[in-house]
Amino acid sequence: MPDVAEKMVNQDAEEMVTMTYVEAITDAIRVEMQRDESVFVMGEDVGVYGGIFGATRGLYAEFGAERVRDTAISEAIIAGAATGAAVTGLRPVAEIMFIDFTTIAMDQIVNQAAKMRYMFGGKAMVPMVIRTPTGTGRGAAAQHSQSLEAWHCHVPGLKVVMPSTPYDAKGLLISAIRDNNPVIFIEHKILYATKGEVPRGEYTIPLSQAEVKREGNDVSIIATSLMVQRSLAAAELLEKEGISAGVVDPRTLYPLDKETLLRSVQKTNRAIVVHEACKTGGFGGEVATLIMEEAFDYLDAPVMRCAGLDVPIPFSPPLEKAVIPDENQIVSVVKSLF
Amino acid sequence: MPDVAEKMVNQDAEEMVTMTYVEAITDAIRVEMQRDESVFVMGEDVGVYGGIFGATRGLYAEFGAERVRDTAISEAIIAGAATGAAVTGLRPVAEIMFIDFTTIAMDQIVNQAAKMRYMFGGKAMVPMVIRTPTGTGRGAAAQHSQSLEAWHCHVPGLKVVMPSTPYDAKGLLISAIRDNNPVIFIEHKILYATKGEVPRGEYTIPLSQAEVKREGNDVSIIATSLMVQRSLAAAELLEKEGISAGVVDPRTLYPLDKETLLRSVQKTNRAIVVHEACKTGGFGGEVATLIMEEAFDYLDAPVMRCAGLDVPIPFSPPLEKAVIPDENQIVSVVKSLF
Amino acid sequence: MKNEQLLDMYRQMVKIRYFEEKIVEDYAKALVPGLAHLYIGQEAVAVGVCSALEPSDYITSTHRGHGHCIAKGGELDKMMAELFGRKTGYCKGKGGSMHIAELDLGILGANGVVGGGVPIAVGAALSAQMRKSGQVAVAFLGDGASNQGSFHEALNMASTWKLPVVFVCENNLYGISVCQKVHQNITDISVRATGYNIPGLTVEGNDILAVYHAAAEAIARARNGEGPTLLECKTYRWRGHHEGDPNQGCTYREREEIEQWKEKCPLKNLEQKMLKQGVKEADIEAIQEEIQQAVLDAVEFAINSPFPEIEEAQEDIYAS
Amino acid sequence: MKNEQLLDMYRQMVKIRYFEEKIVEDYAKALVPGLAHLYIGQEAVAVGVCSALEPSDYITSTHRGHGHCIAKGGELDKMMAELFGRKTGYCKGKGGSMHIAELDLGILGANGVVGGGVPIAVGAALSAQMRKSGQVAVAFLGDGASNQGSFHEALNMASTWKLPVVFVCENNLYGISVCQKVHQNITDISVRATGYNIPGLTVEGNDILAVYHAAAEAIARARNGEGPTLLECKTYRWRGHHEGDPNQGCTYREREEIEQWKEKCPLKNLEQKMLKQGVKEADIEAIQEEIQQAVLDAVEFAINSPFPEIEEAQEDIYAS
Ligand SMILES: Cc1ncc(C[n+]2csc(CCOP(=O)(O)OP(=O)(O)O)c2C)c(N)n1
Ligand SMILES: Cc1ncc(C[n+]2csc(CCOP(=O)(O)OP(=O)(O)O)c2C)c(N)n1
Ligand SMILES: [Mg+2]
Ligand SMILES: [Mg+2]
Repeated sequence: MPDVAEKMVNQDAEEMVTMTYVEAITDAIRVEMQRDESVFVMGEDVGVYGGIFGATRGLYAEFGAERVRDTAISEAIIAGAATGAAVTGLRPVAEIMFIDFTTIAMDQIVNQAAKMRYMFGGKAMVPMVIRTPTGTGRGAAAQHSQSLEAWHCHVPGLKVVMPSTPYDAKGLLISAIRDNNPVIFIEHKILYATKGEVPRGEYTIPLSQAEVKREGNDVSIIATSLMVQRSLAAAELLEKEGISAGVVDPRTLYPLDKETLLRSVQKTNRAIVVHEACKTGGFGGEVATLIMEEAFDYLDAPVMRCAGLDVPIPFSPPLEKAVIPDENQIVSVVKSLF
Repeated sequence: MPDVAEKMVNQDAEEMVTMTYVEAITDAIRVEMQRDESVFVMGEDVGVYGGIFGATRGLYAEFGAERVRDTAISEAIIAGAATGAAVTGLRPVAEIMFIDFTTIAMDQIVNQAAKMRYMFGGKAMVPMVIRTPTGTGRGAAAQHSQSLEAWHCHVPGLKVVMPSTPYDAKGLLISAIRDNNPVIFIEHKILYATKGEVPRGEYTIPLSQAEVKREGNDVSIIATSLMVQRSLAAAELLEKEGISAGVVDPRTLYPLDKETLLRSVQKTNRAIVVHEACKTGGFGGEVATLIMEEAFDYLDAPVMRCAGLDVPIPFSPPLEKAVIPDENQIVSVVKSLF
Repeated sequence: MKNEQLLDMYRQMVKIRYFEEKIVEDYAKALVPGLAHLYIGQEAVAVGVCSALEPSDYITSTHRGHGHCIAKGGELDKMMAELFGRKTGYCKGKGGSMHIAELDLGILGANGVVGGGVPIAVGAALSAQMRKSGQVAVAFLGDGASNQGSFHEALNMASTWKLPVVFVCENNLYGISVCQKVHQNITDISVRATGYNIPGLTVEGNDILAVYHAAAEAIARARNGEGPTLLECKTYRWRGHHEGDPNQGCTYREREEIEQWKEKCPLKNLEQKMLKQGVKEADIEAIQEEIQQAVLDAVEFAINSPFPEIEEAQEDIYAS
Repeated sequence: MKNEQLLDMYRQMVKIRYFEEKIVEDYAKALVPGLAHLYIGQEAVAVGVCSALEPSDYITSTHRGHGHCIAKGGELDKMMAELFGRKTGYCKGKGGSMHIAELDLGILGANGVVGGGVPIAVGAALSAQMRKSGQVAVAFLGDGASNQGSFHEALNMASTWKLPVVFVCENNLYGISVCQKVHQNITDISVRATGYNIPGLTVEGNDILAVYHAAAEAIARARNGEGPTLLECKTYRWRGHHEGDPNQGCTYREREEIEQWKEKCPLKNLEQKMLKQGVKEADIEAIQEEIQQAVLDAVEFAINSPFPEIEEAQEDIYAS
């Protein structure tokens, strides 16, 4: 846990409470809706139902149907209306129920929201957040389990955030809501139930700031989302074998905090990148290349990737489990560097 | 030009004719429509108009409205209907007028067409081609000039082809049409008018086979689409400065022919990747990382990227020109390796 | 309609009902991984429509697809095995509940994307038209799906090209928790046909004969080259949106409403009609017993089937 | 309507007409890079609608957006400079013809994506409703755009939430080369309103008063909280789809058809009405001369403006 006091903007926030990752998300939205009446929520089943994963639970009761808006199943207009609302003074926090369905909204996200400011010569502000769950682990098969963050990280004008802990989720989401740009906020289904200490009230974690989740001297494991947790577990295993592994979580994938990543690699001289998305075309290639481009002379071994297999996500549980990295795979990729 | 005779499947094909890249594309479609009546064309303005860039010119007159189908402006159903037609026995060649508008069709391309075979346990075949123009150079601004191939290269089940010459365009498109999988066939607007020698009649170039466009000893330039031509020009300039640069064109970006790329790098010990798409999250990171992972010990310098700036494409011609690589930029990235 | 035919339709409905009731149990026992969206209460739609189709005709289905697949000829064993994630399932365990498909039966897939199957049905209809095969395609979709852009584009293309496709909208009044009046400002979804100049009609979706006759007419029109129809069937799902939705969805709807719809049970409705027409009660009971056993056998089959081998995860991505 | 008001509307139409005619010339001289989709022939729609709007109201426009932007108050100098790719243009040269925007005038952007602006107008209307600002949003779109999924989703949301938005569909009978009956099986696009239970009406789009009155009514309804309207205006584009489309699009349409529509010139139409109502010919001519000069001045301004500096390519991506 980083130095909390440093980031406080509010006295309330000094008190820590235990909450789940999904509760932390709800809490972030609540805090911002209380603070700023231009913030509102829209999406499928975000109202009475509280969101399919419970991320907006209680908000409808507290803020009413006007500010917690159930939409039709129409992902393109969710993103498009959010864009229109954002550019005219509101701060929508839209939910797309699974990241797989951002495919339906890509025109509005990529061609409209992300580019509006630039195309208009710097005149527009598009302060909106699209929250969306990612990843495998629920037996939801090929159309409900993808990890598509690499696409969003290839779109100038967007910001892409992927928190790995309840603490980060809340602090980053508050920052995302306050940010004046479109932010894709990617939550992991399996992390929703994980618990952690989270400050009560407001606090922010700056976007585009990576965090060293664990110090290490021999190798840097750069990991995102659920893979941060698995990498920490792998680091424990490696420790037993005498390898001191650091774990770095970019938290914001785009624009990326290169410095923190490079600093770690310059210390350890070895790195791997771990993500759940298919290896080919994933975020790992970007990070590995950046490290090569900017720290080649520090490298004692190639930067390797430990990532999802290049397959659609299979339904059957043993297959689903097999196609994404676990602790042991991370350990073995790390060992291959030595 | 590779050994043509080797690839001939038809006597006709031995005769070479000069044609433009766009004519080569039309010719490939024509050849396949004549050969196989399950092949048909659909898209916006592909009929009487012959396609906004002329790629289907003459086909309507030859094959009629039944097999050269003008659609409404509805990219999602273009891709979706192509998918449904493909899985039930036809071979659609669909046009999406600009790659920017594949954003509207991503659900059908990514969640349906690409995954159908896998989700159905290997039962379906989805033989379809989506042809789509890419890139800058026409002053068409941020929503008509993107290079989005990296997205498609992150989707198992798709194949992604990007030809750089008329010869390749025709041979690869015939292969794409005969392939039993969904293929995204990405054509460059600026290449359309370029000319080259192309065999008359049928011939195929296998998918997933890279080609060395120029041999070189000191550095491998791995480039795609329009950037192949610019890299060849850069190689000429480098030659004058005593650097022997090879140019390798993957042609099919996904699944990628790693071997040819690696063979080149193992010979030259230095490589750069050149593409027009934004650098961050682009295809270059994938290739650079692959080389590092599999040929680290051969590398005398980091694999560097020379790519589009991380910006939406600006309208004003001087800016548009400035945001993507030209010969001189390629030369200077190459020189930075020495 | 002849007794025989009624009993056939009844058998299909019972198959769906019992299959789904078994899933309720097995899901609770954690035998069925992932999501299971059950079709209980809507059986008359799938069976009414599919009874009017030829075996070679196509359907595209939805996330709530078990009923459609069974009605189009899906075998309980392979369905159950698929739901259990086993190698013997329709998709070798790779698809699961939301992706059951069998091209030989014309089942072009259940679909995890709301509205995702509709364009595919249009493409299949285009293919049938171009191949002059005489086949018809049916796209099943929900009230929620009728708000997707894909629905609009599909109807427009089908109408413009006079494609042999029938859009069957099962209006069960909710898309997950969102009731119809919150997601659209119309009552009869069939009015949307007007925007494409095609016939649109609404029928009582729990009355299998009403569904059958309307579907048969629309299918005949499609087969005759007269183009598409939008057929809305008013119905209701008895269970929650998916197993795991607390209290059968009573966080967002009244228990009373559910009870009222249970009164309109599509199976009971047909039973009564059959009895009136002189079908023997014993014949009805025989079917029930037969299917009860078939479902147990299916579970047996599924449970005794192996999971796929890990290596299979990397197969079936590309056709050669 | 008073003479003054008619002359004001006329002035706006002339502005558009002369501006566009100048682009024809300048495009041919390669002074205008990229794509230019001209609005000649459709002026009565933009001006009729925008004359019924308040300055603080919003519009979203299309690829064929010059007319809408001028009608909503866009200045010729900055428009021309933008088309020429100059730093002094509305978007500093970064947007060009298809992305002209000026938030202070309520212009939320021309749009390069067919159907792309419609959801944005709905979002702006939602924002107006939530902020209780009393603003109305107008989404301009073409007949071709009415087949996009985004159109359907936009109408559905606007209707369900009773948003203050008017969808103005300019039916000019073609989407590029594809004529209406090839892209949709309806004649009056306004029938699509039925699917959302909102008012839909069709007016003669070359008669500015017809457009104005219909728009004013729809806008008033929107402002009163009575929800959206779909207003179809039948019109025609005189030029090719874009400058560069050979022979003004005579590869896919008859020259005769174009000539017939030129007879229905929206400017002539208003001139005749004004003369009948006693407006002096001299007043009309004065406007023509005034605008002729203004357009020349705009070209002068544009041509004398610098291109942006290369470094600017990397600015304006993110707001801080
Ligand atoms: C594109 C998309 N958006 C959201 C979802 C999540 N989802 C699954 S089913 C469902 C409701 C569908 O409602 P309806 O079409 O009425 O079908 P029903 O469940 O009532 O049978 C939703 C929102 C999805 N699967 N796909
Ligand atoms: C999503 C998308 N598809 C295709 C295009 C290419 N395109 C530009 S304008 C146009 C025709 C639009 O027709 P319509 O909406 O009737 O407007 P009009 O040009 O007649 O004013 C097309 C197909 C585009 N810009 N965006
Ligand atoms: Mg429903
Ligand atoms: Mg038009």
